[in-house]
Amino acid sequence: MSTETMPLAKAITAGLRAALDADDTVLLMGEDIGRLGGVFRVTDGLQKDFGEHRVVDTPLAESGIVGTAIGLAMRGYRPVCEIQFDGFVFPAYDQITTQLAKLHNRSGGRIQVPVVIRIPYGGGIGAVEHHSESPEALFAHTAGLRVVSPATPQDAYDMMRAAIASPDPVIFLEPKGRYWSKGEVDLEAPVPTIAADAGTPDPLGTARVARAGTDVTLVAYGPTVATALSAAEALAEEGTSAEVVDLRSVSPLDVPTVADSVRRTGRCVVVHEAPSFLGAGAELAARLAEECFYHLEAPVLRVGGFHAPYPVAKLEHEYLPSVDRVLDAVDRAMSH
Amino acid sequence: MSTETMPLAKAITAGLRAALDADDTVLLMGEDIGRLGGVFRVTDGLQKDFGEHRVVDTPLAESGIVGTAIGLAMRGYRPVCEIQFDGFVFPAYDQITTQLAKLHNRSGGRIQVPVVIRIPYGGGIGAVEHHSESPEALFAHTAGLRVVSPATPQDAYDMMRAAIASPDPVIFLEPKGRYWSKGEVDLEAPVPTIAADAGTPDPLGTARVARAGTDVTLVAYGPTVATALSAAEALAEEGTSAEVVDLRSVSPLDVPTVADSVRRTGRCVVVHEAPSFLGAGAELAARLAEECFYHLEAPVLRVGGFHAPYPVAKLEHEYLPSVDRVLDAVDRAMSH
Amino acid sequence: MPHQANAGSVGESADVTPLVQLVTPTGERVHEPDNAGDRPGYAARVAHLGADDLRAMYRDMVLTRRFDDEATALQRHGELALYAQSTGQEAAQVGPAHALAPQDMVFPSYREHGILHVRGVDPVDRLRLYRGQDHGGWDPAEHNVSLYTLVIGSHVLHATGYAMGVQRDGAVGTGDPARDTAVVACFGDGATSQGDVSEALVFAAVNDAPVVFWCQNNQWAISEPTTRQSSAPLYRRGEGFGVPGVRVDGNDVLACYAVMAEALERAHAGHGPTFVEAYTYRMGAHTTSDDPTRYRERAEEEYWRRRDPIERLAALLRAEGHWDEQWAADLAAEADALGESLRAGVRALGAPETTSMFDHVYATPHAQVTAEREWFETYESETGDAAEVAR
Amino acid sequence: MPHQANAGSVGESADVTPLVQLVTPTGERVHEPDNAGDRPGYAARVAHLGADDLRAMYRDMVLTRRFDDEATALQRHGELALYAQSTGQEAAQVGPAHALAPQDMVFPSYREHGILHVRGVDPVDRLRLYRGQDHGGWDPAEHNVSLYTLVIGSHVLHATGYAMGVQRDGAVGTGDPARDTAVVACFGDGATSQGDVSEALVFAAVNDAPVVFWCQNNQWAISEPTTRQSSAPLYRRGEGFGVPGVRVDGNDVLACYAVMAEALERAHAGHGPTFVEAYTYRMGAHTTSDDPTRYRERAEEEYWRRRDPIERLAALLRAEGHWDEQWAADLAAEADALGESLRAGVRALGAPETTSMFDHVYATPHAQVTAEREWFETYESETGDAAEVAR
Ligand SMILES: Cc1ncc(C[n+]2csc(CCOP(=O)(O)OP(=O)(O)O)c2C)c(N)n1
Ligand SMILES: Cc1ncc(C[n+]2csc(CCOP(=O)(O)OP(=O)(O)O)c2C)c(N)n1
Ligand SMILES: [Mg+2]
Ligand SMILES: [Mg+2]
Repeated sequence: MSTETMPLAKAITAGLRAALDADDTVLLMGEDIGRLGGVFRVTDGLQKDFGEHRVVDTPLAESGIVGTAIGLAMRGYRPVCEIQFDGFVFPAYDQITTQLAKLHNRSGGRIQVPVVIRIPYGGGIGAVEHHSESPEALFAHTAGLRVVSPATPQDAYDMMRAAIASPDPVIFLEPKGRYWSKGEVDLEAPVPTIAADAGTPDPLGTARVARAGTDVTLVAYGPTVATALSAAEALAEEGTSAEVVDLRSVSPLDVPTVADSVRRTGRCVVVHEAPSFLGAGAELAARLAEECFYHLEAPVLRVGGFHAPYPVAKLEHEYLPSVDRVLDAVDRAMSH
Repeated sequence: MSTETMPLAKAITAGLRAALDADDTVLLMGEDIGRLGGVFRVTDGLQKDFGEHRVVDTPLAESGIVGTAIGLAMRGYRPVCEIQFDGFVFPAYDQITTQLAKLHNRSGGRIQVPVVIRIPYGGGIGAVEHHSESPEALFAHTAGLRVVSPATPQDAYDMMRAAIASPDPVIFLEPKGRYWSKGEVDLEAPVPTIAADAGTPDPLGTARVARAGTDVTLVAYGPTVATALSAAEALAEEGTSAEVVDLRSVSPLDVPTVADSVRRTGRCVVVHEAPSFLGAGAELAARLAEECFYHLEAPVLRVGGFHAPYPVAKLEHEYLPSVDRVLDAVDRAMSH
Repeated sequence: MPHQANAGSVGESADVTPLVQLVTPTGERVHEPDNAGDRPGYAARVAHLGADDLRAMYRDMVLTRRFDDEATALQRHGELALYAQSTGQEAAQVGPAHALAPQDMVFPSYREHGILHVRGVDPVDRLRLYRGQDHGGWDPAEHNVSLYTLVIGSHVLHATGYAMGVQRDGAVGTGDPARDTAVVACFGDGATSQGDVSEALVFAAVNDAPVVFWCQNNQWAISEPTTRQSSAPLYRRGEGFGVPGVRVDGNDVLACYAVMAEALERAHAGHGPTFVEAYTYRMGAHTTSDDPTRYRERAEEEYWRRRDPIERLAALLRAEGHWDEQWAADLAAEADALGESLRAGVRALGAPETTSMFDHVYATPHAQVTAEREWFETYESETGDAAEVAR
Repeated sequence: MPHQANAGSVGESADVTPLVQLVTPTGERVHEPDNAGDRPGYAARVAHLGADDLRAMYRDMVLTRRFDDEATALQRHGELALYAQSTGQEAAQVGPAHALAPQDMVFPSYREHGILHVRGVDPVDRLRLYRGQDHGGWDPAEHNVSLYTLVIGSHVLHATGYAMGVQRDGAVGTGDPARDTAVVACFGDGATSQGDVSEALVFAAVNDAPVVFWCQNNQWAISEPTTRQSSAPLYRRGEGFGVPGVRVDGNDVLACYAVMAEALERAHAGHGPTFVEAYTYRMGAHTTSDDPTRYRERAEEEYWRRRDPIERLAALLRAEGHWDEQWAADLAAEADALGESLRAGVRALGAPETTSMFDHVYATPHAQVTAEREWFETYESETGDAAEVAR
């Protein structure tokens, strides 16, 4: 096992490169992904190495990007589309919701549309409007899409390759605020496959216990996993043992893994940047109440964004779930 | 008080007519709403009476409809847009999500965009793909939009006039499967205004107890209110007293009214046609757990659509929440 | 209708409506001059079509019309939920379909029954969607025809992307007629307003994608006349994107064949996309749910009834001595047989399995679907056939 | 750059790139022949502009450039989160802005600092968004300038809808210069690919809406050259929708003034929309976050630096004897003063109230916002200034 230390963004680059290397039908499309290497440089160097026909600078039209990617997929290609920022995915929303998500079903399984939509998402980078949003719930509610977000460089590498290998479309949310946080990556790791059973090493469909604990379960994914881990650290100092579950996937949700943890801890706080109102935390709260009704010592609490447009950069740290807000929620859960 | 019996669709027509009469800045726009009167005839006769400049047949482009409506609103008009069917709103999703929902906030309150988006929604009419969907969660998650659905002709009439009078954009979901169910309408009723407090007669922001009961709370809105009422009827025969709450609004959710009911009944089943996964029922379940943790005898259960594309017409009654599925959920709640 | 060759040239003023026509409404041939360039003119492109070819086209148009009539009747009898007729547009569908190579891929909207017929898609399969039985109905790979697309305009981008895939496969410009592949996107006049269609023109043009934008201007988008969609003639829509355009008489099957043949030639050779406006008329209602008396004049319908594309081809066959009464009688019998087998086939389609709504939501296991399917199966087995439960 | 009058006429072949130009890069006047029609030619439209007018334009261009430089410096010093320069595009912004009537409404993108300057939007307010202080920054009604729009193309539909409102107000075609109102939608070459921009052309054309589509082709959309967006010259984009187009030398402030004046005249008179491609160059980076050395050649930048629009107007002023050293010195001092007040003003902007993120989410009470705001206020008061908490 040869591991390398690299930032999460570069692990994604490595995943893309590995997929381009392994399979000629893989191609990347998006705005400014060629010579520029993308505004976050995630595709840096790939056009030079794989050519303009496999790393394609597209016209400035997100519906066109996803719509033509669907057509390419119908012809046998595996397009990976980059949406430049979260807030710019909505022009493609119709193609994603009514076409990409449904074509496999519409065709009675005859058509597969293995399209990956990469979206640098989430806040904390001091950006202007539309550059910091977390739209996962808006995709996960629609059947036919997988919606995932990695929290570590290794998962970023593994999940990107798994997403590209997946016959189903994948909304791949890249926690841009964590692009530069580093971790070990085993570049020789096999491409994970999607499995029918929980408990298998399938990062597109199963959660991961990121830290074991006994008193409260913190559930997070993507950018908030680090927040939850920091909170767990702080809680440990106060003598509270928090288990941290990294969901990795919002659709499907690995409820068994979370429920298993909550049955042991009796308390749960879900942390995501997206607004709490109708967010993934709501679904998890509803499911956990169903699955662990008699184990819950307190209601599942949510720490998320507010029901307001993502605020100006000067206020984003008030809006985002902070370690302190997680601790506050844990306090409330513990004192129930 | 002069009431008339009319189907829900005609109550909407009456609401549109009243608003066009009362305010010259009101205008209707959409595909086929003029001479044809809309595919459901909801705008029947209105172009004849108010002219082509106030009842506008638009080009076939939903983003264009909503985008130009925003511009008209910025110029002082109050456009009411018709989207022909639920499944065709998605080309306008970007304009709704990034523009309509956010302009008031973006401008620091200087711009108002009083646009109403009428969407005949929901299933049960034996239609082909894209003609039976329930996209409310996809709008309610976004701050800046009000998302409502009337269940009775009187509410349809009142809520339509209130929506047009509202300075905020409103996604107005018309339960097309109930278009032809009749009820009394008081055409002289005053236009309701949006209020800060629960308990006021504000149908855009408050729920309505449609039937009083003591053993279990059934929560519904739009097309499923009738389903819930039928279920309550059947339960009464079995000796179970169900309270039915008609939410009317999905954003905001009138949690106090529902919580008040659940504190009395201890059990709750939420019924909507939209997929349960990340649907409005999830939010309600999460909130009720927070608000009524010690009153709940059973988890809040959900009866909704499945995590699958809306099926072919021949199967839609398997997919839709039926009275039987509601009864089944009540059974499970009661036996907890 | 004036004939004018070289219809798409940029030099024409917007007020003229040049129209490629090879057969007049009364069945006379139009012998246009050859194009100025080095490519053959439109008349030359149909010169090789003999009596059998013309009769084959006629047959396909008649069978398409019969399919329409039968499907409409099936809807009236409650066997279909809905149906969208192609009546009046048979020339604009059968003509281009005859020009296609087998490997060419077609992306229809929901009204291209003539194209689906010529491509060989099973008639019963073509009605599964309209019956509320299936969201699709056939295997796109079998006849190189994609599925109906109901969200207006979406599939025009798919066609363009597919064509970009064709380019990457090296299946254009090889000169091998069995290999060079074109893609056809079918859509209506109303669809031209959708952003997706314009974006498809952008992507097709900058990529020189081998796609033909086949726009049937049947003059109505449900109740809205084309003047509500565009103030310029539609064949010009592509020019400002870099996609040349041509307007063809959509009720003239030979002209449609010729114009499509030219567009395919360009595509196959790797010279890029073409936008064709086939100027025709929707003789029937938008769908079986529609009532056109609310929005259009009977006189207009009458005018076009006299320009029926099937009668025009019959007139040509007669004028050129290709009409044969025995053949005509055989064709009528064949149409009857089609009607009968269609009726029987549609009626024989049972209802799908209830659990099939969980099929193919994903190609791989998905916990939410698995859990809900399991719940449903238990629920169904416990409550009996849930389909019987009234709402 | 060859001058060619009547640039937008349909008769031109796509290969020629006709360009309205009234001043050559070296500062000589171009006296184009009058248009063939009954409307005045472009040169005639600037004939009334005297020395003071030209100097006013020059002043606005210089102050816009200075604003750019100062804002860029502020970003480098951490006072702004981001900034998008207009450097190189001053003529394409100041020229059209000078042609506007006060009641005309402008919908900018995020780079129209020259237009905002001429319209009188406060310089500090123009940087609130870039500071991360405000999503907007000024009152659109005050100077008839809408807010920046960051989602490419969206506002082009808003402008079109606004123009449809102007029509309904009866504020076109009255002949009253204080009443007739036009709307200007500003966007870039990249934006032309967005479906929304095409849909705006559809809506504007079928409604004869009084809107001018002012497309600044600065030849780059971040790292992508215009050839990735269109294979036809952009000024032709509107033709197939029924919107006439014209290409103007975007570095020639007089030509931009004249072309805008003509388009406004059409709009004011109720004759409908015009599409203008102002052919110019983005001399700087896309934004302060961008690094153009990764994707374009220094030689290209050099070429355009020699075509600086400010120097062109300076050359004209000199050639025509309007240059005055005292005036030039005063202007330099004014620019310095602008820079100073901008620096001070931006630095003086405090951070917004933390609870302001809940303001104006709705104009009416909304239970979810109310509840969350209350929670936040309690939380903040209990934990002290949450802003200090590190993430
Ligand atoms: C995005 C979308 N909006 C609205 C509709 C409803 N609708 C179905 S067909 C139609 C008219 C289409 O007209 P046209 O493109 O001319 O095709 P035609 O039906 O005439 O063949 C409309 C508005 C739809 N299917 N999709
Ligand atoms: C819908 C959308 N997609 C992507 C972006 C990211 N983006 C910001 S500016 C830009 C390029 C715009 O180019 P152009 O329209 O030519 O305007 P310019 O910046 O050159 O003035 C892109 C891709 C965006 N803002 N909105
Ligand atoms: Mg049509
Ligand atoms: Mg540009």
